[in-house]
Amino acid sequence: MTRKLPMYKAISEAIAQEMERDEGIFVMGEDIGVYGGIFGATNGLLEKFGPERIRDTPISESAFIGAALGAASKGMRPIVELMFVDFFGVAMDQIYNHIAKAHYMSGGQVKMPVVIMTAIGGGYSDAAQHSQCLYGLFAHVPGLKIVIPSNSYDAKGLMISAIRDDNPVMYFFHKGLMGLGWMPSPDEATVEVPEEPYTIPIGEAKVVKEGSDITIATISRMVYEALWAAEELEKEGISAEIIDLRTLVPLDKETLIGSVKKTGRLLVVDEDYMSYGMSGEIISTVVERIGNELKALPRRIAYPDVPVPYSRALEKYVLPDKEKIMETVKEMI
Amino acid sequence: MPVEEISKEELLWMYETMVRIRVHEERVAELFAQGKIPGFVHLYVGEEAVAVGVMANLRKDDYITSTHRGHGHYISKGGDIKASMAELFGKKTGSGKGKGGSMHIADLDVGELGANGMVGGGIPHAVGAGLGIKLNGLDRVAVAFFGDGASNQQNFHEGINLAAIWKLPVVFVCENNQYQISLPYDKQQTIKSVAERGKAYGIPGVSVDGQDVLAVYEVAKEAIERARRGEGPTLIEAKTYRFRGHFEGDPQVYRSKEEIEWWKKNKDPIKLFEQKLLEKGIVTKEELNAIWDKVKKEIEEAVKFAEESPWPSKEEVLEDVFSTPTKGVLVWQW
Amino acid sequence: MAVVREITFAQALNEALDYEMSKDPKVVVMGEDVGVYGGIYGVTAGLYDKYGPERVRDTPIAESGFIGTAVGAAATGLLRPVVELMFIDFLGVTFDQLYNQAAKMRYMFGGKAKISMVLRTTCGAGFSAAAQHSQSLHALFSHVPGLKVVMPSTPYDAKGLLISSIEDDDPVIFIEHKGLYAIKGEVPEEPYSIPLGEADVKREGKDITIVATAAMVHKSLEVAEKLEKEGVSVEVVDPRTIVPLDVDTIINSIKKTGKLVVVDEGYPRASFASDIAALAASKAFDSLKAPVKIVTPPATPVPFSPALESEWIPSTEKIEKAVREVL
Amino acid sequence: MGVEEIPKETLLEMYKKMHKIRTYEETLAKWYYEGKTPLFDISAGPIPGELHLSPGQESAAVGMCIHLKDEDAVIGTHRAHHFAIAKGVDLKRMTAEIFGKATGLSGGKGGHMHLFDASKNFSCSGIVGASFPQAVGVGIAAKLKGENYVAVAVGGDGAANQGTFHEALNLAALWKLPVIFLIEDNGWAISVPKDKSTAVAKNSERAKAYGIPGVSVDGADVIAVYEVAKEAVERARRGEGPSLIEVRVYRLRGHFEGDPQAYRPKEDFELAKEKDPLLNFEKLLLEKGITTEEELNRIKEENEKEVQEIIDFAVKSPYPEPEEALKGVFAGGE
Repeated sequence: MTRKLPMYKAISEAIAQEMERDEGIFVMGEDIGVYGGIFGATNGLLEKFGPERIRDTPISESAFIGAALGAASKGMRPIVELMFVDFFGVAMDQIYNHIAKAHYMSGGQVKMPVVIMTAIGGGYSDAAQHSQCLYGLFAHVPGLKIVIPSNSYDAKGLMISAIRDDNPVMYFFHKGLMGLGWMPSPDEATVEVPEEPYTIPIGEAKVVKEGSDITIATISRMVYEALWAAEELEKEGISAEIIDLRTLVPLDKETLIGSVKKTGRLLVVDEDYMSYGMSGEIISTVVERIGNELKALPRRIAYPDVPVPYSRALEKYVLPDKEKIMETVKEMI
Repeated sequence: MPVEEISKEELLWMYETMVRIRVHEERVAELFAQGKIPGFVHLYVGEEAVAVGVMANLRKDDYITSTHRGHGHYISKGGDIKASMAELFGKKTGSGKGKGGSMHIADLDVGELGANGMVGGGIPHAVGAGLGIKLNGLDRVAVAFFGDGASNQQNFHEGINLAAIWKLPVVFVCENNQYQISLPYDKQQTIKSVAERGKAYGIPGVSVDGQDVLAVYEVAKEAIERARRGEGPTLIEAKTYRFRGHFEGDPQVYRSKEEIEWWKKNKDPIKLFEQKLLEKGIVTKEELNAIWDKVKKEIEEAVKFAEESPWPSKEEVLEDVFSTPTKGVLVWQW
Repeated sequence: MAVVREITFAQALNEALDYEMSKDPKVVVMGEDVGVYGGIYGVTAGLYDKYGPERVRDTPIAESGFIGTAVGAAATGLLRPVVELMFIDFLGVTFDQLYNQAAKMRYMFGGKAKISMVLRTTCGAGFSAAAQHSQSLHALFSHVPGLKVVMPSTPYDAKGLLISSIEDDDPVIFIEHKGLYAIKGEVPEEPYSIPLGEADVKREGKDITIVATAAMVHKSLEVAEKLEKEGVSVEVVDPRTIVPLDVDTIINSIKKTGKLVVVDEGYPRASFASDIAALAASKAFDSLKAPVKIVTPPATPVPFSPALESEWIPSTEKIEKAVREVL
Repeated sequence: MGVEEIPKETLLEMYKKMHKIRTYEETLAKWYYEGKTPLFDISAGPIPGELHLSPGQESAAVGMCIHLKDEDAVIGTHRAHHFAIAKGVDLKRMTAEIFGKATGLSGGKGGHMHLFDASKNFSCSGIVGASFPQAVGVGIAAKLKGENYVAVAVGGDGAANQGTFHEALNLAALWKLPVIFLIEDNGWAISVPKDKSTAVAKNSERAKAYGIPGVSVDGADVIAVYEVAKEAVERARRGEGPSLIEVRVYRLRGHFEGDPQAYRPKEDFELAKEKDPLLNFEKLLLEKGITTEEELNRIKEENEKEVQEIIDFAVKSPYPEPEEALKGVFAGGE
């Protein structure tokens, strides 16, 4: 049985089904209980599992994320929600110096089956401290798997995989994909989702549209901007292949490089900051291996290196979108 | 504090400023609902007495650091309302040229060092202002405003400890509005009052009714004078209540309508203050009405200014990241 | 007449701090053990005796607290703090104050705030200090907009860049590689500044460009010297500052040589090295005669055992191998 | 409770562990300086990297861990050998780890500041204050699983000013978790004396900020530590929630080996000798007639022999294969 589910319900359903299966799973975070998570990712869980397993926390990110490590070391499988990824700065040490490294530093004695889920993305005038993506920053530090679904089907399957993974997984959901009543989301993100649990392997990209002239590698909400651009370009006779990377660590290099080999052109579209992030990583991954097979210089459309501005006029100008993609693709061909 | 001990001028300033905050916030709520103000706004309705009672004791050259619920602090510190309204609209004439928005409004000219989207983020900034004051031998004071939720966050602990060991002229004002978004106070911590935490830093901790502007005025006065005398920081907890949701659009499933109504009816800081002023014969109803009219006009002017202001030009998005011109590429555009 | 002596990297930094403190009473130094101890690496030695405990402030271990304090003090314009974060690895407990506060205040407040502060910190592996005291995390600071990021490789650069950083009106992250503190070099006694955003060609060459940072500059120079004997001419470019980045110097060098190896001690993914590689591909696509190679540590935490750590750090052998592959 | 009420075998076990710690640490110190002279090179010699030793602080570890079982967790700091030994960590493998050998607890990947022994639920971290939240997590696991193990988070007096201390104590108090926060107050955060870093004289005072018991105890007297720790452990096992214990100790050596300690006044060194918990305990045991010199000498000889064997094992063990550096980032062979 499948039905159309918005992403936030797909995520909470995945967590609920896993919690029923495994008593070791519990959730911590701010406003995840009665409120059901500010972005609905824990919708309905408190009613099902009670306050012991669905724990509302004080604003103490360092403490409850660090607590996830302690609980994991005792065989639990904690899920923590960091309300906005922008808040990671107050808890980063527990994430990158401890949770990410414990397995390695302990010579494999300790496993860290921790899921840290967090909201990303802008486009709704939430300004510089509530609109960032920052997954590139987490991809930089070793020991974390980086998962970023773009639709409700992937969201459920990847969440179940994340929970079952014995490693720490950072699970990023874009606010503008969740299908919330109060925040616009592309219709395409709300898709048919099977009722029963299923997994999607972490580390498999998905070709969401096949094409022959150019590869557009992208992730999260930018998948749709790329799709909309590709539809228009199709009318002009340009055939773009779109890859939804889905996970940044591990990165599905095979699919990426295979596609660029075929098309000879690479455009990376990323909502995270431009410098020292995902876009540079994808391009260098390709140029290091098949730099001499490219027909055009690889390009990237990412967030320029400015904080996220508040005003609609300004934010629209810097946010990567369909128009910018079309323009760049035409320049490349 | 008995009203008799405060000058009429000062009492009227407090009343007018509370009204200004109230009218401003309710107007912002309307504009937000109309879609004229984007993003998230966190309004200060119900908490006016805290900002005003504290700010009545501050000078223009004193400093404050604020929170995501910062309009009340900004207004009472003397921030330019036209500039903040334009900022809320995202206009070029805004205090942040449209780059900051509600959570990042600042007016450095009046010592308002900024609202802050990060819970507890501004606490150490006030400590830094206090350090600057001390090392420059000034008699200014820095006040950090923050919520009950922030009192469980790292910066509360680190910031107050620093101010205490260095005896800095800083006053820490916890606006305990009893909810950390949806989490009630008694599920955040086990102690009755945040003020008890003063003991952990060897500094005075005082709890006060945040709906009573004169009570706030009194404890703030003592703390601020103490700070100016070089005797170090004080922690104040003002027990208050936000009459609206955490942000506009908050469904407020975590508290009952009755509870909200009770507070509005019995603990409205403006009504309570008004009653006292009238009872004591300090002002007439007409005088008060005139204040409301004046303030409403002023806010409408600010709205008009904001509406008529131009949008920032697109290219401005790349400006103001850095101040010192430098060689090399600072802001990438590929 | 200019007096030039040989002094260490640490002494060069100390001179820069001393000069700035003597010149501007607003400059204060804060951090753990910067006072009586003189800094764990001796960089603040003597400053406490000279300027006293008010301006050379020992702090509790509360990085978010005292770095946030520096941000607030800078925002008022009353002070120009120079704070020390003992190891860059500790950024996790204080990152918010840097990337969400210091970095963004000016922008969010429409250009009205000046956050004139310097965060000095240390990076680098090679001392068996393991996974939490050996990292080179400059990419994290460089990824978020609003911070200038400086990484000197020689005593001369260290002094001039630190003076520029303290006099700069923006927040600067000044990263000192622990392996460089003891190296000596010629440094003028007089104060001087090196503009941020100017790369330095540490060695000219025509066959291949190596872009390297901090300690990796020296390893790359070693390789260059070795290869010269075989008639290979290697150009070594030291960007010196990651933000702002002197793109022109890097691109011009690649255009000249047509080949690029990037050597950096940061982790490989979403990194300085991968970004420079992408930069080369985007800006010098037509000049590139071979795929770009990057030489970095693997994407693993820093291992403790010397046997493992020496494998982890980019070595001259690995740099040489990469250069030969690109040639 | 007096020393008379503690069974002799427990007392001798405590003595043996304290003496073993001392012997071990002093032996390790000798090995540490091998190959590092004439110019001190931190990365050279058989023991590379930083080394933080614990002589003078044995009572905190032994007085606490004597009450713990294997399933109880101890999360230590950068200075953790004494807790590891008291917790029963395999010393051969721990030492091999410190020497960077393949036979080490973590195969040489963790080192002195990152000792892990999953079988003994022991770990430690090089980041000041990191242990507190992690112990909270162990407490949650105990609660959710309905088991009665406890977690001990160790931190120095410096760590008590770090934000994690505040956040974690609040969380443990709020959720009534079986966690013991043990502050080893050796008076110095590296070179910064406690009165310049901490706004209260005793960190146990800070318990008031969380509504939990807080006790300060003289670490010169291991029996006093034993008693306080016993009560806290029992309280935690009964489900009554966390406690904060401050043990006042004196560091007999520098912050790390190679620390010139120029910052430390002479009196402090003298006091450290006076407060030596091992000597005090030895004296007590003899004075009370609980044991004899001969018995103690036998224990000492056993320890010395054991430590020698341990060091031999580490020295003779092979280094790991360099390629191992690339393995083991992720569980599941990735």
